[in-house]
Amino acid sequence: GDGSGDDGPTVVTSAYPFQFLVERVAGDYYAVENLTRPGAEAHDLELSPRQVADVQGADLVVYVEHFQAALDEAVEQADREDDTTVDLATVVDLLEADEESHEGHDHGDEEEGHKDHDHGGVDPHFWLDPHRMELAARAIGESLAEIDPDHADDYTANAEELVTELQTLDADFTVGLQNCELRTIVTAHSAFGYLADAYDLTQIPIAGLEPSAEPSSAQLAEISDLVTSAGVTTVFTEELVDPRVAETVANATGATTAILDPIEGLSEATADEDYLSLMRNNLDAIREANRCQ
Amino acid sequence: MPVSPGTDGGAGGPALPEPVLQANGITVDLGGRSVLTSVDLTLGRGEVVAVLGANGSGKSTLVRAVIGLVPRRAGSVELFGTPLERFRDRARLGYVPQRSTGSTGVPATVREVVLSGRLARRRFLGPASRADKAAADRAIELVGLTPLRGRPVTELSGGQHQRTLIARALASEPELLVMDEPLAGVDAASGHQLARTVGDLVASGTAVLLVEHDLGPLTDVVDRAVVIDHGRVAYDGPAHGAPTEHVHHHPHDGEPARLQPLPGEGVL
Amino acid sequence: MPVSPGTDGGAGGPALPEPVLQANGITVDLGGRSVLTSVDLTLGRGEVVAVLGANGSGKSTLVRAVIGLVPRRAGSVELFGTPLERFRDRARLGYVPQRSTGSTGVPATVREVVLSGRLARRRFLGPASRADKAAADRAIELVGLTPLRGRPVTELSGGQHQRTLIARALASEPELLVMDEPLAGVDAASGHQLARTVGDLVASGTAVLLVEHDLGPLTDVVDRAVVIDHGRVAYDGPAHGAPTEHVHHHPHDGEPARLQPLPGEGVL
Amino acid sequence: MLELLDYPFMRLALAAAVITGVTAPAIGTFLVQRRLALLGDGIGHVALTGVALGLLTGTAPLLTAVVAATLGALAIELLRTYARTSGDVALAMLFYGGLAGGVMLINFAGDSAAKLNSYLFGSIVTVTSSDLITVAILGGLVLAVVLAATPQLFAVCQDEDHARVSGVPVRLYGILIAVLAAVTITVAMRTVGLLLVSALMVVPVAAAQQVSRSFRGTHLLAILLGLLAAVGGVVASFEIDTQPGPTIVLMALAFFAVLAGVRGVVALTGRWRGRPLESG
Amino acid sequence: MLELLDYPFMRLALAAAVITGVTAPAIGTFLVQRRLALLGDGIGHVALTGVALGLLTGTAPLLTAVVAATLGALAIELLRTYARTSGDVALAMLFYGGLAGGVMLINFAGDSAAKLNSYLFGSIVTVTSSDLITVAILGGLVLAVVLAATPQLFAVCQDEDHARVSGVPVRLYGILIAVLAAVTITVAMRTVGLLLVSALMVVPVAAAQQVSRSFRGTHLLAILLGLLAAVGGVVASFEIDTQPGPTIVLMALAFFAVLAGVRGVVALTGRWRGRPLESG
Ligand SMILES: Nc1ncnc2c1ncn2[C@@H]1O[C@H](COP(=O)(O)OP(=O)(O)OP(=O)(O)O)[C@@H](O)[C@H]1O
Ligand SMILES: Nc1ncnc2c1ncn2[C@@H]1O[C@H](COP(=O)(O)OP(=O)(O)OP(=O)(O)O)[C@@H](O)[C@H]1O
Ligand SMILES: [Mg+2]
Ligand SMILES: [Mg+2]
Ligand SMILES: [Zn+2]
Repeated sequence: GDGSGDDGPTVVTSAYPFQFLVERVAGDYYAVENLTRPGAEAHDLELSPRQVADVQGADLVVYVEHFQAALDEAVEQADREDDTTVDLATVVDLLEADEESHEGHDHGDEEEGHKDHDHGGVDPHFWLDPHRMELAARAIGESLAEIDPDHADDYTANAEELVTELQTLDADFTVGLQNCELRTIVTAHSAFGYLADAYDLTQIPIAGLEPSAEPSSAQLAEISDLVTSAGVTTVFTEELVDPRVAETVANATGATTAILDPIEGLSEATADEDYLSLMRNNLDAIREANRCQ
Repeated sequence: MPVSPGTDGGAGGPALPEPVLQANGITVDLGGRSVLTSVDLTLGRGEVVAVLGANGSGKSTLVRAVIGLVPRRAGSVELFGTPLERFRDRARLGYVPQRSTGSTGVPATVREVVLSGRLARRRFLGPASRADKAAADRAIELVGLTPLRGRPVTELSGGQHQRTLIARALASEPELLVMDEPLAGVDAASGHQLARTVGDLVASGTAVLLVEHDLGPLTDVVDRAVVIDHGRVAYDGPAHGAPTEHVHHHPHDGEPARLQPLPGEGVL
Repeated sequence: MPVSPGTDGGAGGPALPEPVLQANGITVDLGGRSVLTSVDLTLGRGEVVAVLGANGSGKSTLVRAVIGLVPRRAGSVELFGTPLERFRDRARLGYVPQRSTGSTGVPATVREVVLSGRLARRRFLGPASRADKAAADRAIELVGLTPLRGRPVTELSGGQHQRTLIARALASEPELLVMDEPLAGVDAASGHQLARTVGDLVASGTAVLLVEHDLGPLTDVVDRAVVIDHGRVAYDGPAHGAPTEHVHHHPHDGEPARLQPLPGEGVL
Repeated sequence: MLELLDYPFMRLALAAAVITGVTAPAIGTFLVQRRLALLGDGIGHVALTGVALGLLTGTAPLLTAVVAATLGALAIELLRTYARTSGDVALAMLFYGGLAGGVMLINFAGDSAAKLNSYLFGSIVTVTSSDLITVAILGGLVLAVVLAATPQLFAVCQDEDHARVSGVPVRLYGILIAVLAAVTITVAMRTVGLLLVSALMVVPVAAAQQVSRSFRGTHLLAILLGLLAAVGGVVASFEIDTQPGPTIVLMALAFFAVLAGVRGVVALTGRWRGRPLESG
Repeated sequence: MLELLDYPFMRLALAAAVITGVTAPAIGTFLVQRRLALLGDGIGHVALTGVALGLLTGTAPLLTAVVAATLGALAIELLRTYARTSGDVALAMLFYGGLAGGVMLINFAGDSAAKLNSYLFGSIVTVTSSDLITVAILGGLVLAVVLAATPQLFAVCQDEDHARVSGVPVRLYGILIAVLAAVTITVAMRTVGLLLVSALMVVPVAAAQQVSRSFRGTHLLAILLGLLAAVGGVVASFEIDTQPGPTIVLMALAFFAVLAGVRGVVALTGRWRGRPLESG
């Protein structure tokens, strides 16, 4: 971050998948500044002044509201024009956080309490659904065309090219996951709701949306029973999350573990990959785990 | 120069001047243990009463109870004619605790600690008035700590610290001065100085209630002695007659003291 | 019953028995302030030396320096012939601090605190031996706290607490007993008991170094007095000749004491 | 350096830094005096439970957080008074109780409470002007109380028995300190962040203690150091591109290190050595 | 209730609960005695910095966490000894320094450190058998040291001066306690969770204090209560479907409340009233 924003047109994104989209659609016309994803630790949800200045000075901001509190505040404070701020939540249709997967947790009556605050209850991991990514890519193309009409055609073309690739990915998933012995995936945290929704899978997340939340013992027992009864032989874990929760379930059920990447960011190990290749890795992992033809 | 009669101040008749302190039937439990049983204590204006007794007999508990630092199970206390519970005029009271209590996380100088003795006299808002500062400096002078008044209390010797606490009590210019072993750790010169100061205070009408094992330089200023034994008054009478050396229980038994109290009269 | 000569133990000649404590030229700074300047102190077997002096003269600092609780800027200390730095045989040392220091977050009973006085004598592993327990109980008995030995020290009166600390020092059966104002807050009976105990210890060869403002019941057992004034030795000689009442500085000045020290000889 | 004033958010941040830098040590000095240095963090933990409760019951979470924090502060006073617990243990119980309670409640509240942190943790560079007004009012209130009641607060923190004998309602003032601290922390953590406000309550005081010998001197120097660290930290975080909260805290810690070093050097080189001993 | 033994992870959890429940109060009693009840939490904050450092430098994060925690524990001893800071202030500085340092480093470490919490925080229900072995060895070590050196540790925590005169290397034992605590916490937070281990160091001790009058009694009762809370909490968390960490902590807090109540009732109804006063 160089702060001022005067030294060239920039787009600020809030997470790696959006950075990927903007880089592909904007080509060389815009530099993309991806804000370091703040960790989940309560105290450190904080941006540096330069990052706040970036948010203010950027030509375009692409993010999902109610996902990162610090960014929400920075955007609100920057008082940006509507057409230079893309809240992808308004572009794609976001799912409610999936509660059913934890049977035995019935929060029916408690839901009322949350209605006034739409913060909670929404699952942000929509990028794991290629089709929603198509919508996001087109929206970004349109916004870029609006703020930089001179290169509108380039943006449209780039977006369409990316959409084609995403469609191919979508098709590969559809075909690849058509004939599987199993339609259940057990994941480390409930990031894969969109993916499951799109390809008719059932996700059993061990933890909630926050990967650091401690599961209850009864919940672990319940998931172990579910895994056994569903005949699941692979429990998925994540690169950046401590695998011990997944390993506990695997140990309890005799299953093995494998990695499924929620693509919230690139790690050292995945530095050479991009969104598309990571999604294909995920596809391979699920095909193997669920014994798909 | 006692103003009220020594042995039974306040009990004699309604015409006597109102006692400074009148405590009746004080009974105190600490930690589920009965520490004081029906103790009466009266103090007139300008009177100096010494509370004597063996370790653990309940002297500190008694003085703490009469100034409201320890809850009573039974009994009543009146200060200057007002029940302790409703007594608001705290500037008339000065207290020197046994051993220091205030070790805190932020340094404070001798002068700051002594100035806190003016608390009850200060106007509520604003910095300390000139009168407050003068009174504090006078009190510091009286205990001979003037050269050390800017020193943090944590860097004092034991006796210097004790004298700081005495100065804090003097700074409030009290009409009832309660001191729990004020001489402990204080050198002879300062002890004599304290005796002179107490003499001056008494001359101006201040009453003094003090606890000591050995009155030392204070012997001459004390009018009356109250001996506490196992939480009861074992003697209440003229100081020169107090059985200081005899009311003590053999260290090894758990029984009540064998000396029979002789109220109102010395045994020596 | 002093064993070594009173005034110049250890300095007289090489044939004398090794002194229990030999300190030379002790100089101590505290908080950037010079507190002790070139103090010499010698103590022979079975000798009882009282350190006297005004508040703040440096008595506590001196005794703390000779047992290694305060770092010296200059000077040397030998305990039982071994330099303090290399002295490991800590069971031979007992220490009663001035005012209590140990207020902690977990309760501890009188017996537990006194038993901790046996620390230097205990075998490293395993529970306290029978000998340890017997010694602790004996020490508790000596200070008359036997009925209270199961009481948490936080529920003691001031004098009871002080006596617990004395018992802790006695429990180690020391050959050099260092006590900083042991009588402060202790009642007369316990004071006499302590004097008797010190007498017995001395008879068995223990040396005692004690700080007091008023020797009281201990007067008879003290062989020699050392008067400290403004961090220097102002007198070192027979106890009965010590200028206790005269070495003190006027409370208001910052100058050195005006009394000229008369080493080796009493002034009274 | 003046470049940073071009950004409105930096002007707001500097204003918030000034207020927090002055207010936090002003009340924090009394916490340090009472040996409750970690009260700030404890309150933060309890506020978490309050937010969870608010989410569960459909009450405004900030309100329940303030209520929970205040109750927590009261609980500490009660534990110190009635149970055999020292201040640090009472604080620890508050910590763990608050944390465990919060985690359990979040569990009941379900996933929707997962983002509960966002109710609690602000950042000084995203302060809005209405935030600033809240903080300024609160800061003014705290400063006014502290200024007006310093002698009483000092007495209560220095020696409770003596304060009681002097007619100071000791428990009331103890509660006043705790509640002031609780409200300050809960409001400030939402605008400028918990780490910042709770650290600024303690670290400048510890730094000031290194060289000051009086309570008054420590109090004033702590406020000055708090102010310097807050403003300096905001500026530095802009220059070196770091988060302002931790930058301010590290700057305050640097002050501590420097002053502790100064004191150590002075003591060692014996600048005072040989100075005539004051008599007493 | 025996149903829970069908799950291997519950059997492991119970074993880990027994070890943690005994070990944490065994060392924690000395922390409470030294008025460092919150050391556990402080160490946790510093360990965060250690993990961030490990990630930055490519070293094993657990190793750097243990090193950082140990250095932090040493820093507290040094601050207490050489700077004019009381234990709680020293702890607070460690807290905020650790936290601020960690946050800054994470900032530099970038994305890959975002989930750094997961390096730090375990849960008793995800203990593996190799974890259990680590915890058992560590617990055995801590218990052995505590058993062997209780008289020395007691003396050091009770009265440092007296311990020094008795020839106990006070600083060494102070450091021993701090380092034992640091290592226990760092290892245990990874296996059973920070909240659990740091709370079990304090809460059972506070509970035991309510009814015990001796150090030995407090120590033993605290260990017993820690064990009961840990095992009971694991069982209860299974029965009522809650997370085991907070359940155990709340159970320990419930013990505290009950024992404090018992004490209050006994004191009020005056069971001891009229008991003859022991002389002294
Ligand atoms: N921590 C400290 N820092 C600075 N100066 C100190 C410190 N402790 C004591 N002093 C000063 O050193 C001098 C000697 O103190 P010391 O405690 O040895 O006196 P003392 O002779 O034992 O007095 P007392 O009879 O009051 O116990 C005093 O002037 C005291 O103010
Ligand atoms: N907090 C407490 N809990 C229970 N018992 C206590 C407590 N404080 C004091 N006691 C007991 O109450 C009795 C009276 O104590 P007090 O302090 O009044 O004695 P004292 O006469 O002042 O003795 P000293 O001469 O030693 O100061 C003693 O037996 C003591 O052990
Ligand atoms: Mg007393
Ligand atoms: Mg002394
Ligand atoms: Zn996620």
